[in-house]
Amino acid sequence: MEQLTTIGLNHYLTISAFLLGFGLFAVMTRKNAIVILMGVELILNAANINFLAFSKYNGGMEGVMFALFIIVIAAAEAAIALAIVINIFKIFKSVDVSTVDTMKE
Amino acid sequence: MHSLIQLSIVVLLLPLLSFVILIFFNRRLPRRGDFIGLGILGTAFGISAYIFWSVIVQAYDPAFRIAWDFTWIDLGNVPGVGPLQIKMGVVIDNLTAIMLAMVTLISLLVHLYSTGYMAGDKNYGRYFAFLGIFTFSMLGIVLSDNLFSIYIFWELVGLSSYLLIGFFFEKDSAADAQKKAFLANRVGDIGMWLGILILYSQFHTFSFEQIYANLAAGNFGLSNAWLTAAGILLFMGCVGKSAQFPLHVWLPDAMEGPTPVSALIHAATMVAAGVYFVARIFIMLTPDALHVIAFIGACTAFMAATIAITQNDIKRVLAYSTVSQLGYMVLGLGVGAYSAALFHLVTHAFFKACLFLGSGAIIHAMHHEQDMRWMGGLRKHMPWTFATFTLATLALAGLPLTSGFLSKDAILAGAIGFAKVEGGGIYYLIPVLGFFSAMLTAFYMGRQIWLVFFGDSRTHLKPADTSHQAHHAHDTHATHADAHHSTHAVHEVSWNMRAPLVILAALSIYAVYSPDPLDGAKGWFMKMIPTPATVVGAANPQKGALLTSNAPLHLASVVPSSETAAPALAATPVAAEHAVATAEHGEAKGGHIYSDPRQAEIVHAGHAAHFTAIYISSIMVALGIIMAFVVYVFKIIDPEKTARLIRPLYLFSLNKWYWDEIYDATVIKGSMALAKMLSWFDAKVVDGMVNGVALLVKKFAFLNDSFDKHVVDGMVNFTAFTVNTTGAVLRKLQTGKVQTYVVMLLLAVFGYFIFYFTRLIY
Amino acid sequence: MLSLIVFLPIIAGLVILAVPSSQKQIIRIVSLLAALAQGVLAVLIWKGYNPALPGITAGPGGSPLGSFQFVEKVPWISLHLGGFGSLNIEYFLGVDGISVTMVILTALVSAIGVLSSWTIQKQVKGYFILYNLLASAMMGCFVALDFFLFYVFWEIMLLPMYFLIGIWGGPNREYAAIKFFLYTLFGSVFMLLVMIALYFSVLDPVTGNHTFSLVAMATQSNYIKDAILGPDNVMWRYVAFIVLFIGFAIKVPMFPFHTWLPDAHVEAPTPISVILAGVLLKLGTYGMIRINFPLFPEVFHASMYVIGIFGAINIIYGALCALAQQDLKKMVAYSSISHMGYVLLGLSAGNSEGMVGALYQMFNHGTITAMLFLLVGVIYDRAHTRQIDKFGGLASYMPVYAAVVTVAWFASLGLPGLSGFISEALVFVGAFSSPTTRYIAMVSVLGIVFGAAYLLWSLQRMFLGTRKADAAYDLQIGTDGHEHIHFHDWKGKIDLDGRELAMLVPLLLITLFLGIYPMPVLGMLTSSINKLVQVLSPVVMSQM
Amino acid sequence: MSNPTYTVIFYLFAAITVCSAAFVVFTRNVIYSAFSLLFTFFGVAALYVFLSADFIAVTQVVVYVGGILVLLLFGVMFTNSIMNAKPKSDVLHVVPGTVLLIGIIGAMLYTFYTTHGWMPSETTLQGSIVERIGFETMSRYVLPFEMVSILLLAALIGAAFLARFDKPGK
Repeated sequence: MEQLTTIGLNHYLTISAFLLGFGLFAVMTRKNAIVILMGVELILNAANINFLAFSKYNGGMEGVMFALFIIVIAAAEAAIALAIVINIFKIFKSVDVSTVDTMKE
Repeated sequence: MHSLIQLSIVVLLLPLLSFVILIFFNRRLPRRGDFIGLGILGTAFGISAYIFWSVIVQAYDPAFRIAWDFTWIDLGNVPGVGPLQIKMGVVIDNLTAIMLAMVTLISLLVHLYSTGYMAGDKNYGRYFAFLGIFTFSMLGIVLSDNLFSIYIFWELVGLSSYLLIGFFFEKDSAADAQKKAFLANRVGDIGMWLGILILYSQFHTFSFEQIYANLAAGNFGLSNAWLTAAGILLFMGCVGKSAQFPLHVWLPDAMEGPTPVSALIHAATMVAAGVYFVARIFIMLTPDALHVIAFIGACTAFMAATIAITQNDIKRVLAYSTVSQLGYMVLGLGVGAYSAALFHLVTHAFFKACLFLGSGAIIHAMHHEQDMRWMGGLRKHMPWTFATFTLATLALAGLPLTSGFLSKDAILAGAIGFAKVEGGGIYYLIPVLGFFSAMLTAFYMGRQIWLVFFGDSRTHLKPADTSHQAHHAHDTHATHADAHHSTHAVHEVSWNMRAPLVILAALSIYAVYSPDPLDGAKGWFMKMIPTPATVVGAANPQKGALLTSNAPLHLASVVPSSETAAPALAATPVAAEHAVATAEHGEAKGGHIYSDPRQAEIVHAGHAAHFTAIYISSIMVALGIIMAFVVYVFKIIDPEKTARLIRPLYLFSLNKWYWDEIYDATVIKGSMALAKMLSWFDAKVVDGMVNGVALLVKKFAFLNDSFDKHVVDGMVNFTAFTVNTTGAVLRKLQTGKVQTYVVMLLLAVFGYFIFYFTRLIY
Repeated sequence: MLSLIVFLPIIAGLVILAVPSSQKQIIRIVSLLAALAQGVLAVLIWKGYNPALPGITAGPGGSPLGSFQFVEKVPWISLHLGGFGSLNIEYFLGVDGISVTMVILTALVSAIGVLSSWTIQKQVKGYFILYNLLASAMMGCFVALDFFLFYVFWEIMLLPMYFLIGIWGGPNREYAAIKFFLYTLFGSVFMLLVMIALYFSVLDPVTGNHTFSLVAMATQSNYIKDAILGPDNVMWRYVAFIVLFIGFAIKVPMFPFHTWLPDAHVEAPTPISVILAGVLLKLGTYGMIRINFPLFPEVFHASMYVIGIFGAINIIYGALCALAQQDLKKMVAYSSISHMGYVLLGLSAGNSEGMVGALYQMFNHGTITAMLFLLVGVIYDRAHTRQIDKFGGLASYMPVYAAVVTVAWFASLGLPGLSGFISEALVFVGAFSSPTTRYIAMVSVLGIVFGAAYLLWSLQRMFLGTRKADAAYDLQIGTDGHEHIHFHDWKGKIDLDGRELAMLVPLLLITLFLGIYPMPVLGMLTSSINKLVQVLSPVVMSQM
Repeated sequence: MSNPTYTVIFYLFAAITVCSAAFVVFTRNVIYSAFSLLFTFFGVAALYVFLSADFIAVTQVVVYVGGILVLLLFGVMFTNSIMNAKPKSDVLHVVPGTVLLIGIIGAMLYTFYTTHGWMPSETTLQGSIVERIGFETMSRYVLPFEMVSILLLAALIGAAFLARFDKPGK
């Protein structure tokens, strides 16, 4: 019970593990490119939680700074990814990634 | 630097300046710049005359010699030799001074003459440029103080001769002749070059002075045979340039060049360069080498004379007579009549130049007819030419009161003396051939004078079709085509062509050279150019000792023939020592002192034979002239019939002893065949070998290939098959969908998790 | 400085890479600028060169400084190979008298070559990139003092040459290119073996490591006594010398390894012929002087006789083959063989005169033969044939061309006043002064006559006389009433045009100037050659 | 830290985060997903506050909610017309996906709860860290900071370039 009531590192890690798992699941199973992107965002958030949690319980600033940069990069990534998605849509008339398999040839 | 040296360098460079100006700018100058060439040569002659005057006339010193040199190539501190430099330099001595004046004078006259003769030619300016470079090269030979620069100018003379012979290069015969001249000269030059190399390899210097000093000191490291070989090889340069047997063949063909060029180059100066060169190296020639030279000279004199009697082309007769006279000079040097040979060189230069220029005037007047058979009767039309031509002819034939008599007689006297000293026998062949040639000379020159100037004009007798005479030389001008043979009247040439004739003819009179019309040795020339002492005696102890044994006897009886009492050439310590020793002997007062006993003997014997020579040669010359009269004036003997009678001999002479044919069949055909063979060898055998190796490698490669195909490749194919099958299965996995790959990736990650934890647990 | 002069053309090549291939003029101008800059650098090197320093071997203390000049030495490749010890390759450049003349020659011929390449129309970009690569490699060969570096440049050179002949050549170009390539590769494979053997036999006196430095190799005391090429291993030293010599002899090219040369020349485009004859052939003899002789002086001394005989064969054989040729370019190619024979003969003399003559002959042959090939190119451009018999009487119609040809031809046959004479004369002086090669020199002088024969004969057939019936050109009466010459499809100037004169006149002036006053080149050579002769002399060797 | 209120609030936000994330993943409707993602981001932001990273939390809200989410919504609307009858998205690899989902989460949780080496140290971050972030950004992390700014610029241009409309006729 002590473990449940006293919020510690493992709690945050657990949440982040769930977010990561859901993110991966989205990336793996969804055909819609936008949902895949959302999954990626989830993964990134999971990583951020981890960074901040470790930072908190180690007393250093490194995790905080990393989290900050990750957010920035995530924003850039989202912009680029959406641009790509729009291009895919323009070319294939769909955001269904399973139709984007020209790499096979 | 001595002021005379400076002047001589100016004289040397002036014609070069003329060449440079004219070759580049002749088309932009008025009169194509001929006045530049003429003016420059005039200046050069003026300076040369001053040098001549101050060296010979004003203050004659038998040992006069000033030299100046500069480092041309510095090879640094050469291991085993020490500091080594190749120097270039200029030397002036008595002989140089005379030669300088002679060359520039004749060149000046030829320039003047050419302004008339070459007028209207399309390459008029270039002609004068070529004359300039020729004069430069010739002066270079004259002034050089070392073998290397002589060789350089020697080749340059060859080049200018090449350019001038081929001046009418559009004619195939001219192009052939120029090539032949250059190649024949080159053959001689490689001999000369080897001679130079022999000397250089021993002394590491090219300078005459140092070579002679070393030779006199006995520093020659090789055997005497090498020294003799060096002498003969150096003489080969002369054989080429002075057209001696067996390389004489180029000179008659060289008559393809413009006639004034023939006068300048192929009669007066360039061909004399060979003789001048032999004179320069005279003191290092061993007796054996001198014997070779004497025989070659005699052979040349005789052979050329026999050919000259049957030639019909006016210039060819003169060409062969030149070869013959050059033979005399070489003969003179060979027998040790040094002064006489050089004397003949000078006198011959003037009268032969006169003859060539005269023949040029005749050809010019006859509108480029060169065949004497179609001339005749020109005496009345061309009085100036006739007079000067005849005077020069008399000098050539060696009639008394002419310069030619003085010099030729001195040579023949020397030849008799030589034969006596050497002990007779085969050596008498040399004077005999000399006298016989003198007779032939008189005969063919008499023939020429008669055919050209006397009798009636035979222009109309010329066959209309002249194609069968294509091998005969004809000067061609741009105006040639519109000059029709017989319609134009023959006329005397203009003043600028006449003046040189007169000057040259005047220089053929005995009085210029000697007060005594019968003895050249009393003249200034032979007194001032005495025989120098040899330097090989010291290097040649056996022979020297042999001669020294009876030397005092002859030394004592050397005839005093000059007022000057000084050693001829005291350049070398040994020679000077000899000279002092002989001077102490006391009996040679007032005369030349010959440190070399052999030379002394020959000179002495030559003097003794002086009158013998005069008698014999006068008789021979008279015989020759009488024969010419008998045949051509009185027509007692019909030349045609005689020719038919001795047809083989006649043809032998007419075809120049078949030398051209012999060379063509052996040397030229041989070289070409060898070249063709080697070329074939190169393409088929050497290259064939290469290609054969390539083929072999190729064959081996094919063999390898079949092994490869069936064994190695079989294995490879099996592997490929396996891979192919596996691939066909596995490629199903490649869907092109990124998500599939993500799934697989994560499966792998998960698998690793499992693996890791299993490891951890167990 | 040296790095700059070596890599300048490569930089130009990179610049060209960025230029679109349609901009032909820009490509050409970039190449020309690089070549001119290289020339300027060569002049600077010439100005800054101190002729007193000898080179050849190391200076005081085993360092190249004080002996070589413009030295650049940095470690390049340093590999630890476990049991084999370590591999130390240096980027080591420097010049002495021998190389500095060649550097100048290379810069000169490269620039002339660029000008001559102006008429190349096919794939200009590729051509000039390869050309610049070639120029860099040639220059690198002459300044490399590390054997490995030398080998690298040597091999780099092959590749562009192969393509330049194989793509831009004549009708039979593939055959010629592959022949050239295989022949030279054959030689360099042996070179590689000897190089490695040398590496394991030599210690750098300064560092104590094995080294590829040619400077260290040139001092016999740096050899390990019992190593494969150490002084005790006489047989292997002979083998190494012979193998290395063959490698270089192929490049010279020496009889019987010469057959690639006429083919390559006939097929190669004019500028490549110029480079080939002007610079590449010199690499063979340069390699002998730089590597073969000073590394194995005692073997050289024992084989002087043989080298001399091969030199004589080259001289006479080449000249006679030239005499029989119908193709003008082939004739010039064989004349190259003949002239390179003089170099071999001079080297075989083993004395200063001969070696200075040989080096000077290398320089002069570079300039003169470049001129000859350019002149052949001029007439080939116009008439599209090189058959000597297809011409005749050209002197009347192309006077400037005829004059230049005459001077060039005479320079080639060794006329005094032109540079070829001095080098040939020095070669003969040297060869004759050495008792070993005296008789060989006596035979070789025949080459002078044969040389004159083929050159004058070709001159006569092409330029003198009148037009032949089956000539490669027609005669027309021009507007001024004179006869003019007309080539079938040649639109340009009949006589030499400005570009051709710009190529030929500098070479002519150099030939003339160096024929009258040779010291500017000889002065740079003498101290190095004297040092080399000292290194090679048996006296020094016996003190070893 | 056993403040019950604190604990309860933590669990509340943790639940919001995890549940909304699950909803994002499992709903078929893309628009629902997007809106659900909003809650996830808020939840995560709240968790950041718990982790004493208030500045990051604000950034999270501003960037993710204000930026990325809007962007995603635009993407959704742009590619799926609202009028479109089928705004749902299909799925694939459901079975391996589910297996892996459970597997990976399980493996991670297993790891977390069996590992003891990374238990918290004595010192923890306390109070506001805004000032420290500012200080760190301008000193130790100035180079990454600048690089990130350049990256952003590049991404901006790149995105604009990629997403631009081609002019008709080209």
